[in-house]
Amino acid sequence: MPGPKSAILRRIAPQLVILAIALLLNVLIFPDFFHIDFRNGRLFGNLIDVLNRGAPVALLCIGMTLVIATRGIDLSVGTVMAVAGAVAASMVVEGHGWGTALLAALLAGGMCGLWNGVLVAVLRIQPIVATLVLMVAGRGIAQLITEGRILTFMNEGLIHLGAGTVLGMPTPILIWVTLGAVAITLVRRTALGMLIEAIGINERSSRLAGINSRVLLICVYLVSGLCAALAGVIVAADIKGADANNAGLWLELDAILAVVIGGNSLLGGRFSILASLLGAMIIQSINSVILLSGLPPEFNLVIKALLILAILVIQSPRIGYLLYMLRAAGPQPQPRPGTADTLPKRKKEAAR
Amino acid sequence: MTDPVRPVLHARGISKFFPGTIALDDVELRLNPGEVHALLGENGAGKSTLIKCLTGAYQRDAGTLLLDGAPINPASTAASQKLGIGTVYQEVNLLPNLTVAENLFLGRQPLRGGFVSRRRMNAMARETLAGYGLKIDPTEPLTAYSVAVQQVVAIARAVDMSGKVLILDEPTASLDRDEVALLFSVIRQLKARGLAIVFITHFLDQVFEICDRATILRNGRVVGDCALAEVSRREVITMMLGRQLEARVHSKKTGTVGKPLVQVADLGRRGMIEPFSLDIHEGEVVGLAGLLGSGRTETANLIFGAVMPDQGRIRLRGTDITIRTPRDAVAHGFALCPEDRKSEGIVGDLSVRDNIILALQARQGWMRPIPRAKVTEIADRYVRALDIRLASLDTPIRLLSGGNQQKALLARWLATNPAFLILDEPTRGIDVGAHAEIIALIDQLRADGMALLVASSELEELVAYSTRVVVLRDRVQICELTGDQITPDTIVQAIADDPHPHAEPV
Amino acid sequence: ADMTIGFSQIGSESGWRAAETTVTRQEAESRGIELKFADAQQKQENQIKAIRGFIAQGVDAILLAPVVATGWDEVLEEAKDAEIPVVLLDRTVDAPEDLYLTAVTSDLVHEGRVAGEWLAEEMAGEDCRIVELQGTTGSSPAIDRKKGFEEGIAGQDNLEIVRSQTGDFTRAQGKVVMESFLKAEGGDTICALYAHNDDMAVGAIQAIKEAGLKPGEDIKIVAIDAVPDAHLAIANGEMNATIELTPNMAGPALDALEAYLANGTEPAKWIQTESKLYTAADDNQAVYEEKKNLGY
Amino acid sequence: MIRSTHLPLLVTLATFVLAFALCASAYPAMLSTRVVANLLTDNAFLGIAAVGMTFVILSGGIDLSIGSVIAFTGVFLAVVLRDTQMHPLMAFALALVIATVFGAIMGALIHYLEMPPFIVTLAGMFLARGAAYVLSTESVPITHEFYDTLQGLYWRDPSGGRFRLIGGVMVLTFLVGIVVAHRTRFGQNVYALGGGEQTARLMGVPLASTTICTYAISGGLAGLSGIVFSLYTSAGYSLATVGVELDAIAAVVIGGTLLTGGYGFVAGTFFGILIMGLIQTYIVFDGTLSSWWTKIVIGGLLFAFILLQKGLTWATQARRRTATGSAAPS
Ligand SMILES: Nc1ncnc2c1ncn2[C@@H]1O[C@H](COP(=O)(O)OP(=O)(O)OP(=O)(O)O)[C@@H](O)[C@H]1O
Ligand SMILES: Nc1ncnc2c1ncn2[C@@H]1O[C@H](COP(=O)(O)OP(=O)(O)OP(=O)(O)O)[C@@H](O)[C@H]1O
Ligand SMILES: [Mg+2]
Ligand SMILES: [Mg+2]
Repeated sequence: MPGPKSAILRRIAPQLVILAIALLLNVLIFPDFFHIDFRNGRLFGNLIDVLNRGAPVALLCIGMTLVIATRGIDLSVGTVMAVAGAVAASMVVEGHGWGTALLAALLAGGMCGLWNGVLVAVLRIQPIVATLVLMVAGRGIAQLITEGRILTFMNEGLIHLGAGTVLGMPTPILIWVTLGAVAITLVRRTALGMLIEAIGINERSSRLAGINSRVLLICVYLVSGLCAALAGVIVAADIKGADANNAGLWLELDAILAVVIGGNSLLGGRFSILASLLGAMIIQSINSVILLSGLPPEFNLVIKALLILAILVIQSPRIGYLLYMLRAAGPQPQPRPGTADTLPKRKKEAAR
Repeated sequence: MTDPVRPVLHARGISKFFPGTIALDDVELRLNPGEVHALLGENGAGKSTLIKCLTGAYQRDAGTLLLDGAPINPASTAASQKLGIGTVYQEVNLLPNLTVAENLFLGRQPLRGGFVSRRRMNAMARETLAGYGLKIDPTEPLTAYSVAVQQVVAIARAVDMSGKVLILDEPTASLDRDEVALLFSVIRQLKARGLAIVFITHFLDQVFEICDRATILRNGRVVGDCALAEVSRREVITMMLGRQLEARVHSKKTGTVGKPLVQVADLGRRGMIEPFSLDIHEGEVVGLAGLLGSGRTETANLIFGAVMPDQGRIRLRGTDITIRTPRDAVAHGFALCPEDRKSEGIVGDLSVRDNIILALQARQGWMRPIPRAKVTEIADRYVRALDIRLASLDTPIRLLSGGNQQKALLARWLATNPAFLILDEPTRGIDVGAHAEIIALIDQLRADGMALLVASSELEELVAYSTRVVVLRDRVQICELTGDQITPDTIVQAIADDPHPHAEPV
Repeated sequence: ADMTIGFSQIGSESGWRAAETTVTRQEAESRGIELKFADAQQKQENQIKAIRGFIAQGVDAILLAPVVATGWDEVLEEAKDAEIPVVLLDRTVDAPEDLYLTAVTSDLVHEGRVAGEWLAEEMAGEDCRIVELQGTTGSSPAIDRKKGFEEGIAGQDNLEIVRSQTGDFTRAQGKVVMESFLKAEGGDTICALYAHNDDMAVGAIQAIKEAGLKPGEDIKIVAIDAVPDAHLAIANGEMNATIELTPNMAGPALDALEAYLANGTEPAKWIQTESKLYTAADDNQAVYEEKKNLGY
Repeated sequence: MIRSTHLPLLVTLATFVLAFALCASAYPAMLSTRVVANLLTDNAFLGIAAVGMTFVILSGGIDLSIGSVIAFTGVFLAVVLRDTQMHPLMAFALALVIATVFGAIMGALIHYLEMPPFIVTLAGMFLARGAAYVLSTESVPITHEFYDTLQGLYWRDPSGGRFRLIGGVMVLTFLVGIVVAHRTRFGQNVYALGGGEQTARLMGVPLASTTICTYAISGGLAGLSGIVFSLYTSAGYSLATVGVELDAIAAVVIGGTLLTGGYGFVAGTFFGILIMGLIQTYIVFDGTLSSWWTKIVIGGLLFAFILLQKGLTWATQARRRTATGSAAPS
């Protein structure tokens, strides 16, 4: 039986390859891409930028991966970012410390997540619609807090979360890497991961097997809200101001995209947070290509769309199956335990 | 084999590989016109896979397919339907969101001026179903009816579409006697019309009753092709299993009936099941008998908390307990192996290992993960004990054959070491070998002091393991049989007092 | 109130826009006018719906801040039919002039030109590599301010725009894009930044600081809008110039309207607001104090 | 007897009537033909696109690209009419073909490569909008006498409301959509696909052609919607109709269609559109909401409608025999 280590490696191999290609594209456009130096007390270089700028999406996709694993989707994360940023900013502007502000922001994000969770798990509203409500209304709430302006602040502690460094390393990088590691450990060292997968694949069966699917569902949306809140605080801290109008705008789509590029199915079930995080970095590398290319901005979307399409086509299960068949071509394919996952999947059925 | 008649459908050298499995290996199947051909084999032998290869649901990896002597290559089920091959696949494969009539006529709706004529479609559906003794409203959604009704609709659809060949994959698994009899009379009519029929089932009685010839599969290979008049039951079983099936004398009801474990008083839910009371003792198997739709499944679901009762109470070992969700029930040591394994049992994309451990892990809570080594050990133990056929423990459970899925579900609940085990149709779709094993297992569990409640449509089976049988009719408990009263005849008698076996649904 | 006016606002996508809304409200209130406000969430179709709604309610006049120049003929005609005068705020439309009463706007191209001319003068013939932060791709301020700036620096061979990318009018994107400019071009080779609005410039200032350079000295910064934070930055020496886009479009608009409704005085078809240039020479701290409560 | 399957439709209808009555009691001016005419005209393009979206959602998919396709079509028409001598009708045909083919390609990717619709159409959304930018970032006005002729086609009722051609096109689209969904084999196949892809396949539904046609229809209707939008605004603008896909999804869902596919009605979407239009009209009539309260109120009303619908459905279902276990299909 293959060890868990090699299984993980096999799982994330496609993402690693794609990330390598995306970085290579960057190098082709800008040969100095990998150059990192120490400037002004901080690590300075394009690679650091990719890690740093990818932080919000990376944070979002931790929660989003879990939500998607339960067959849900959370469209409200971008808005929750705005709300959390606004809350944190208004707290420090009113003179509270950065710790209190951070807590308040997390509380706000948690409440948003809870609201989504209750709508989905208790009222049984379809996730996409349930979270659409907050996606629309939440930005209004954020603007209500900031009264529509960019609420600037000077609190060093809060700013440090977004624009500061620890030992030269930008804080956002440390935050998302740490949180990612914690999340991965939490779901894989406990039974949470499996239980979440179970309710994502077949909620009814899981409920009958004694899983508390309702609480678990609420929890994933809660986590998603918390992650979004943290991302919101980072984004606000980065520009020293809460921009309720634009913070996190359309970022939910990037987060979902990252999860999908991470090879996770939107139909729920098996998931990998690590792969999603790689997906986030892939997206950020693509953004970096666009910025470094120096092409006029009218081409941004076309380039992004084409690159994403290429990635998805490469990753499509059907292509994977074809490759598998090519490798296994021959009159008597050897039984290969554990590779059944490469089969084309049509999971829709399983969950009804 | 020099058959004088040319076979309607002739499959030669069919092979099908799945990653990790050789599902079919050089299989030959000859279907003569006007014959009912049984396809037999253990769970996982490859029966369903074979018919999927014949009808274009899977693409075969090798072999030729001749229809009336001409080679065919159906690329999809639609193509095979056009060629006159009608099929009922294992598990009901109809669409829950469409009405009965829409399901019946999907893809071949009566048209008027290019548009679907619903009026005519509904009228035709009513007429078709009446031929099967079903007086139901075809404009209702399919899900308004029980699995049995759905199965009949699926059969009616396939029959309607089969110009030359009709393939039935375990159509009788969820039917009761009357419906089976009806189905057989339909099959005989079709046979007289010269149709070739493939019939898959695990009920050997039915095989010998209706079939002319049989092809027997084992591990994806043909091990026998014979006229049923010329072989004995015993020989067929031996071919299927590759060994003799020890005739087990059911060491009936040894061990002692202990204290009452679960006492149900006036439990009921309006519109679903009338209030009922039931005591189940340790070391006792209570059988639930009744016609389809008599409320057995509802009874089980109510006790397990899968459906919230609106009245009544449950006592466990003399103390009142509240069960609002299956989770509460599991916490109290209850277990329920549900009837509909596809939508209520398996978690398709999880591995067999995870599926087996699921209930135990859910009871332990997420904080206390069961170590991987222990999980593997438990799963291994039950795979061996129940003889579950699989490529590896990491195989997603949806890739297992139907019978093996059922066994894995049984393993899930046995792993929780329940005090009270509810089994709803535990042997549905299970092969003869495993059937005997499961009955032996139920006996064993009872002798070890577990309390069991088993709902089953197979009376012989109920008689074999029940210490007491509760008979339901129209969602009301009508009587209880004990000791020597428990024979298939008395049960049938108790049920048969019902004047309207096919009552219209409310 | 004896007069009801409908105001179809684009949305609240920026601080400037919020300020415009605030000022309009204040102006209406001080004149005793009842203002029906409709936020269009950046969508033209919503603005059209709002105008039709105003017509159905029978308001006395309509203020419209059009999100885009085209596509108003039909609905303006309906307003004209219903004899409701329409005044355009901060942007004009491509419609026959008789369909609206007047337009109170600044000249976007002119703003860009002022910025370009300021930079040309500031550099005084020295070589300068300029990076540009554009507004949202496709929006008229982005297009016009780019055009104006290019006109402003036309004929100056020493000035060259080396990189131009969109920063979506936001602080966050301004910072991100500036970061990539600094890396792609090398911080010390960039001599000036032109941003289509102040928010992007403020974001870029932070990126420049993080790269260890001095904004305003190492890299000259000119932007448009003159929001309070820009004044603050100029006061701190981190920014060099900004061109004001006044949020008080409603004042002149309501003046014209009141005159028209009172005795039919036809106002000029275009009331241009001033595009004032602020540099370090002005008392930016004072302007900041004055502006900071306007809802920016 | 009321069919259980028609319940969501009736609930939506009831919700609309109730909501209209409430609005009219607050603002009597809303009870005019003018408002009705506005509802039809102003929501024409959204309604047309939502018909396509209904088909896609019924089949169990989703199409996020429609907003971008509408914008692209508009810019395409404007640029073609500006730069060439082509007659608008010819340009319309060309635009429809492009949009339909675009949808079909997405459908083919979804089917043959087994990629999730959400992501394929998301990429489609980027691509279409990107293509619009590449054609022109500036808003391009359309000045063609044929456009003036089309825009001049309206019926003016005495109170001043104008029932315009595009409103008629929307109503016609809905009627055709209803017939296609319920009276053709293709429509039935779409429902079947939404009910369960694997089962539908075993029952002989041609998955490939159904999937591709569904997305082609959605693309084509988005193209038609783009034409209507260009008539509505006499221009093509690459930044137009951002986020219209979400409005369309909301309308479809409010109209009682399940996002998981298989259950719902095209007619329901019509009332969904009207309800959304009503919300906006109400907000304009109110006129006191600030920008942020507008958003909060829209979200709140959306929630209220969903809840109302859920409640009505539950209440009616409770009286019927419930099947087993968990509440509603989610
Ligand atoms: N899609 C698949 N991928 C991988 N393995 C499969 C797949 N479908 C079936 N198998 C395997 O092929 C073998 C034959 O399965 P099949 O369903 O044909 O058995 P069966 O004879 O119909 O059994 P039963 O009586 O239980 O229905 C089994 O071992 C099963 O695990
Ligand atoms: N032959 C039939 N004709 C019409 N309706 C039926 C028929 N059989 C069942 N039903 C309906 O299906 C409902 C559910 O039956 P269900 O299958 O749960 O009962 P059951 O006693 O568990 O039978 P089984 O387990 O054998 O399917 C019944 O309440 C009844 O309304
Ligand atoms: Mg089978
Ligand atoms: Mg049952």
